[in-house]
Amino acid sequence: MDGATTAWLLVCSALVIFMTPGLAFFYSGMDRSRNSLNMLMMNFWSLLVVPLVWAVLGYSLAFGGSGSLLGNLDSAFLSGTGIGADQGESLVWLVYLGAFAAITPALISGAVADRMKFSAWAVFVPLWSLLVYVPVTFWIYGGTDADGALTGWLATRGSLDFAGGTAIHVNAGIAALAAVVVLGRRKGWPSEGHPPHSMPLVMIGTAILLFGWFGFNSGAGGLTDGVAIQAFANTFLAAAAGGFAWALTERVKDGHFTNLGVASGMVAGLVAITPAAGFVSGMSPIWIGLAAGVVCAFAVGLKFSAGFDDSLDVVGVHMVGGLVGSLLIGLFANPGALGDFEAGLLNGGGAGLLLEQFIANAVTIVFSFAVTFAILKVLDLTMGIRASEDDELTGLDVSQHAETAYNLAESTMAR
Amino acid sequence: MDGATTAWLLVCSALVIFMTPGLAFFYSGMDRSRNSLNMLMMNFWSLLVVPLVWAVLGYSLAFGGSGSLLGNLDSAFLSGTGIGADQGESLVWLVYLGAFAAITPALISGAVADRMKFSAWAVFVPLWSLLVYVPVTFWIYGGTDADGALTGWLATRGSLDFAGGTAIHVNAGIAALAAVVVLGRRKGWPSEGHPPHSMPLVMIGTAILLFGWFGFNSGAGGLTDGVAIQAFANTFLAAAAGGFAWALTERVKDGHFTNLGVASGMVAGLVAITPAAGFVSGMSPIWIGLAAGVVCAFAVGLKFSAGFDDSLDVVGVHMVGGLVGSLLIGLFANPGALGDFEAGLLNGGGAGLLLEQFIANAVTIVFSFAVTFAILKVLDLTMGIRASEDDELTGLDVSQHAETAYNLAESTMAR
Amino acid sequence: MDGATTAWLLVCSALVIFMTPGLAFFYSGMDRSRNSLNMLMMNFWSLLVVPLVWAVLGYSLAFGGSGSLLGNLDSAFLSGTGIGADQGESLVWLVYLGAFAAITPALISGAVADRMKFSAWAVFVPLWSLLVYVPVTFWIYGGTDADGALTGWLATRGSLDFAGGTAIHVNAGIAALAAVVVLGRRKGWPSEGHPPHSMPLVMIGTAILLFGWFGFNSGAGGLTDGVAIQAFANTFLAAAAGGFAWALTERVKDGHFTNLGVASGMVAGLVAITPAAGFVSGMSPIWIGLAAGVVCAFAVGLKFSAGFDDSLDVVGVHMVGGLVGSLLIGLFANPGALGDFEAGLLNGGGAGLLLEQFIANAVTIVFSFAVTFAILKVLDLTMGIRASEDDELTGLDVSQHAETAYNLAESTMAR
Amino acid sequence: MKLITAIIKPHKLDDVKAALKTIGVDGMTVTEVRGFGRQGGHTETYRGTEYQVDFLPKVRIEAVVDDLDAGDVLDTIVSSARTDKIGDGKVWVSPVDEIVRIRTGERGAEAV
Amino acid sequence: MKLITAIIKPHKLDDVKAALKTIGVDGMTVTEVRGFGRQGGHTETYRGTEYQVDFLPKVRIEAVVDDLDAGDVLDTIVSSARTDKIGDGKVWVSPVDEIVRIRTGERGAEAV
Amino acid sequence: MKLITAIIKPHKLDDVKAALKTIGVDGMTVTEVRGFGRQGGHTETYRGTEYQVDFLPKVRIEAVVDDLDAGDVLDTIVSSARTDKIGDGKVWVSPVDEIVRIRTGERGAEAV
Ligand SMILES: Nc1ncnc2c1ncn2[C@@H]1O[C@H](COP(=O)(O)OP(=O)(O)O)[C@@H](O)[C@H]1O
Ligand SMILES: Nc1ncnc2c1ncn2[C@@H]1O[C@H](COP(=O)(O)OP(=O)(O)O)[C@@H](O)[C@H]1O
Ligand SMILES: Nc1ncnc2c1ncn2[C@@H]1O[C@H](COP(=O)(O)OP(=O)(O)O)[C@@H](O)[C@H]1O
Repeated sequence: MDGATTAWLLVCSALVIFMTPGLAFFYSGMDRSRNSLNMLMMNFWSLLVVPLVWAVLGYSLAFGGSGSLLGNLDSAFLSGTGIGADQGESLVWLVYLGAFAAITPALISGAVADRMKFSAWAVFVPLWSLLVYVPVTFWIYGGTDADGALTGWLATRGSLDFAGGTAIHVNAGIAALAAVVVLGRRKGWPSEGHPPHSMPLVMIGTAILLFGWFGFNSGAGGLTDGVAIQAFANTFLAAAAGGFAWALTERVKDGHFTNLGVASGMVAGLVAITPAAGFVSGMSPIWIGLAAGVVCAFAVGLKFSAGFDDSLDVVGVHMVGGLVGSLLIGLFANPGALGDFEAGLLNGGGAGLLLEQFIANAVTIVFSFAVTFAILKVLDLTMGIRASEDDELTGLDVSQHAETAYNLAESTMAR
Repeated sequence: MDGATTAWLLVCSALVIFMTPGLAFFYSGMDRSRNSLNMLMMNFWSLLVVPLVWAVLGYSLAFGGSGSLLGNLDSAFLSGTGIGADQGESLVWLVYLGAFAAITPALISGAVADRMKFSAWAVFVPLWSLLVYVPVTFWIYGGTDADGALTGWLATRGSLDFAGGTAIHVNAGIAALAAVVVLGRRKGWPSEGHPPHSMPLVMIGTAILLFGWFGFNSGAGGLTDGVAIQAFANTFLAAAAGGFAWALTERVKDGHFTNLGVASGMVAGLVAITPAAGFVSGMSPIWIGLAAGVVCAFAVGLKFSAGFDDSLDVVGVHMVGGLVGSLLIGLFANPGALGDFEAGLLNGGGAGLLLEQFIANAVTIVFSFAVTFAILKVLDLTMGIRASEDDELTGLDVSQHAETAYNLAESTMAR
Repeated sequence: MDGATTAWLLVCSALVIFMTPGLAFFYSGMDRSRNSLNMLMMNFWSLLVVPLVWAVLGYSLAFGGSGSLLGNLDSAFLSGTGIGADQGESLVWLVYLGAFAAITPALISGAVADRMKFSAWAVFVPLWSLLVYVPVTFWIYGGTDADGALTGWLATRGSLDFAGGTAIHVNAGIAALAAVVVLGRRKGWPSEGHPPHSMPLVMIGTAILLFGWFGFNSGAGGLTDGVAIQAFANTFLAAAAGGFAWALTERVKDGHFTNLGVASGMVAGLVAITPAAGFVSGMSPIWIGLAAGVVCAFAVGLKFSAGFDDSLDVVGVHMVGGLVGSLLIGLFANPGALGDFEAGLLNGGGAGLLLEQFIANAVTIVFSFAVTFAILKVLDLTMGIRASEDDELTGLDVSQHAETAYNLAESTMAR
Repeated sequence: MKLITAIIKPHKLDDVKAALKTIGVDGMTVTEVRGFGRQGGHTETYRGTEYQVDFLPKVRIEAVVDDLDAGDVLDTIVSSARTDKIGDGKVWVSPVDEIVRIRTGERGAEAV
Repeated sequence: MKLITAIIKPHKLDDVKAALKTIGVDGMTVTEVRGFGRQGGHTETYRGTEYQVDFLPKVRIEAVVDDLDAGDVLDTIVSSARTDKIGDGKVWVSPVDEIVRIRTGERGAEAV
Repeated sequence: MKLITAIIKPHKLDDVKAALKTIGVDGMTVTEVRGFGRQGGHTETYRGTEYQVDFLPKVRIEAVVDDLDAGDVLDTIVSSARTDKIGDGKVWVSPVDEIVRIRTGERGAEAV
């Protein structure tokens, strides 16, 4: 690995690692004050526990060997990685991909806000990482045969996922739905309002997410070449288009341009471009971003009719946004300069790619929903996953963490 | 473009993109709570709408062709850029320069705080970008002839502007003044006080600005060479010197070292070094930073005698700071190792460079003031640019965006 | 210096520069509201004044020449650095190391929270930087002989310190203790409680620290090679392990997983891996992180029995964490692929390295304590270092800086 | 005129407001307060140091009403704020000599 | 002694304070409160969900004054807080049995 | 019943609370307020512009107590809140007609 690639992948790793705190602020700001630390903690927890699980087991299972369903344990406990083995070439990937692994379960936390026992979350994260994230990742990105081609079964079928639209966003989005189904609604939802407790915190989170996302999408190609540039540009334009489209949709629908709309739309655009970033070019990222912004702005309203208390709209933004982007690859994929893959419908390809995109997402949705549901049911029967009514009312910050977010009072009264 | 340059320009692009949210926090923290989201939104809006306008029209008009006054439409709608065209070489510049384009109108928002209709701002930003930013940029950085030399008329005359002291800071600063003239004062200004609602938010913004500014100044040379290093070091030292000088000035003048003074001084130092970053070396950045810190600390007081309600001192910091740095190039410019350009007075050059610096800034000031004034007058006559008195009193967050920044109350009363 | 190395060191410099504001937020959030700006300011001050002192004197004294105790003045006032001298090769190091120099005195600020006169701090920072930081740095990293080997006396003895465990964390940690001894306790400590005024601000600081620390540890090798990758990975894993261990320790000890525990543990893990980052591999960073998390979680309690009001636990986190990491090098050091140095006990080395680690830290502790104590005593006798009782009660924000952190009230009452 | 002051649990504010509207109380002023009482508080822990938090979030409602309505208002608050759990709060009634509506200068019953 | 309690618009606080100072009221205590009344509130929208915000920011002023001054103080507040727009607020007067200045233990008129 | 209202310095809240507990006051409600008085304020400076901050942070305590206890409570607050420095605050006593404990509906002395 040459110096430029090394530097680039390390910088991208740092950027992706920065995203999980960014997500924490994005979600925490949207939450009510009395649960805002619990929200932060659910995200930071993922950034602590997943890298350890990943180093010890996850990476090896998600990428090792040449099977089609799951990796092996050859690199477990970091064996055969590190500077001694190959001058760090596999280690930099372990880290970069570990940062992706860390943020994925964190995404789910937005759906279970305000009512999940923290101890249950603490156990859920490593379990979900190993039982859901690792296999799906293997199917899409894992295994290498003698010629260096991927051997995971979805990859070999021919679906495309540049930086984790399916493996990360759709996967976490549908898991969020499963969690909501098992966990039930918050007391007082939907009658009681849950306005964001700190919009500036939401915007700080958004800024960090946007910034980090460049490492997420642009590093995923693994080289410092034109693909990295194109992926970066696509990310920039899709974020802008997503934010613009959501804001405009809200202006028409509800009468105002809102900050939360801008933030949500940027994230929706970023989610949607994630699977497509290295496969499309020209004006395509703008169309993808606009589509995601509009579709997700409507999708977040569905939870009310469906009766699912997906508190911070993980399904509406991440699953829906991920699907929008992943399926639009079937239209916009533009091989040639970007690499050797199937073309999308609008670039002279057939419907084959669209079908494969559909299959990959459908498989992920079914698998992730089922296993997430099972994990949470088992946890519920064993340790219980829902905070007591009293704890929910008092707020999870005090009841789960014995902390309060803000103590602004001059006196010794806590605030 | 080699791997190192690609990686470097992408990282610098991400840094510059991060700056617009940084500016949003810097300004929003200084604003009163009830307008703080409007301030955030004005900045984020610029980060959404400018990249789209830039991709579609702006970049091509600001850089294309080989004219002296304006570019052409050859690259409009991203045509001829992207990986297919030149392995991303022009695309990375489109993105990097697009991030500069996005922050420039955002700078103006600080001047119009608390009283501008958001719908008017929403329209103003793309208009200003195309009608003011694009031409000025072309004059200074645009056009290339067959030998690769710049053809914009100010560039060919010989003025220097490394990363946008004139094109960005003076330009936005004088536009801010025009906006204040058209928009008028806030109700109750200056008798009523407007202390910052959240100094920590100001400092978060400052930190992000400082961090991102390294990409702004250090990437502007386009190479990973000694110039990039020198520009980086100059940025670091000028920021420190600016903050130090402003803080000390305030200590002497008003009796205290203040956080806002430090933040403002760092920004003033950064603004001043922007045009000079790749043209000076040795102790010069320290002198430039010190000068900017002292001069701007006094300049921000002038609005009271002049009667202009430049709410967050865009003129006093960006126009004045930009002028300080731009004119000091005429003294400190130090060609040789840094490149082939006119030397400053103190380095054995004549007064010619100083004169050109003066001309470039004067031209920018006259043009930008006039066109900004015209745009706003037209908007005022057509859609109206000033929020109603009631909306101003209620606060723009609620009246323009139907949101409040903080809901810290335990009850359902909004806060 | 090739393009990749240039880009890498510049990016790492920006990351390390970003850390001082990060530290400011980390500390300020933990402080009470009425002193939170003073805390921010103590840190930002360090970021202003140290780079200037560093450029003018510090760098030359800390690295120049080939002595064993102190450098020379050859590069004072930036002479012989800069693009003209060597294409920026020494300048990039001056900047990168200047960012380290800036954060070190800032670390001490956490110990003196709520009671130190700002004017005294303003003078203390440059003094401490020159009289303590510069010599210790020279002993460990300074001087180069004709063959390019280090000549500082601790370096030549054979102790290891990759990125500043001893030179920065132990050094600042023990200085913090000296400061507490001279300054005395806060009024009302320990009976009166001092809960963090804004945990979200603490977590924002933590996120920035974590992000920046990758530049701190991973750039310290100076190359974009396998060592950089290994150091990066070690940093990632130790941070996770530290946060995990501290959180778990608190869960067992006090009954809850806390956000502050996670934040503190991540920092403890980062501190501990700092000296070791480029010397260990495999699972070692995880063991180091776990050890630091547990040990520091207990260490922070000692101040109560010892009666030292180390307000934000600088000793318990930075000195103790630095010692843990520095001494564990004696066990885990793993030469070979990582370079040519003594092996640790567990990797077939003798106790020699452990002894040298012990000596280097002991020397640093004695020297830093003594000189810091002397500086503060002299300042106390001349200008006074403790804020008046009234100022302490009113809060340092208003009394030292004439500012308040939050003005959330709708009325003109300050908040 | 009487001033009715109520200290209630924050999440009951909407119910109380709605109930008061039903019986014709058109104005009130509320404050975020902290209450100390039998309900007890909770502890918080920061880096191993325990903090006893005795003061819990409550909402204070003030409404000036006609002498004749005072009893009704009192009863309405009591019934709508009640959760039957400790910490539900108090309501008290105190005399008011005069009240003026600032906008119009109206006094007494017309001002509330 | 009388306690004057006023609910006013936040941006009128400076005017009221100045007016009270002019007539010799040297002390008062103010609180950020939220008011519900005829003025109505506004709606906020987050991701398409509407929130009705009925409580508007107000400032509550309390001043204990001599019986004889009560009328004057009342009138001064009314005139200085008035904007003639809905939501200007209320002022009311209630009886106080006793007041003590903590620092000195002075009681009654000397304590205010 | 009497309502005791005290305005004190924020850092004295713990002492006052402890003192009141000692004499059997089991409930009170506190509010963060801002006080204007002889103590004067301070100035703040932002970018060279001075702001006069006249309102200083205070804490307001309310406790409804039995008529017979009122004197005691008053004295206890005065002695425990005193620092002998300007700005210590005030305590006043006003009449209360009736008080109800929401949870139980108890009235009068049993409700406090
Ligand atoms: N004597 C009192 N005076 C004023 N407020 C009181 C008094 N006693 C209780 N309160 C308020 O009522 C709240 C509830 O009281 P508490 O004793 O906890 O429960 P309950 O109302 O069920 O008896 C307290 O938090 C406090 O705000
Ligand atoms: N009966 C009342 N008791 C206490 N406060 C009241 C009462 N009625 C109104 N207020 C307060 O006065 C404010 C203004 O009242 P509102 O009815 O909106 O307008 P106006 O004062 O112009 O009649 C309210 O927001 C509320 O804080
Ligand atoms: N007449 C008053 N009515 C209500 N509150 C008052 C009055 N006078 C003073 N206060 C409150 O008491 C506080 C202290 O008063 P001040 O005059 O500063 O000092 P002191 O209590 O020592 O005389 C003020 O900040 C204010 O909150």
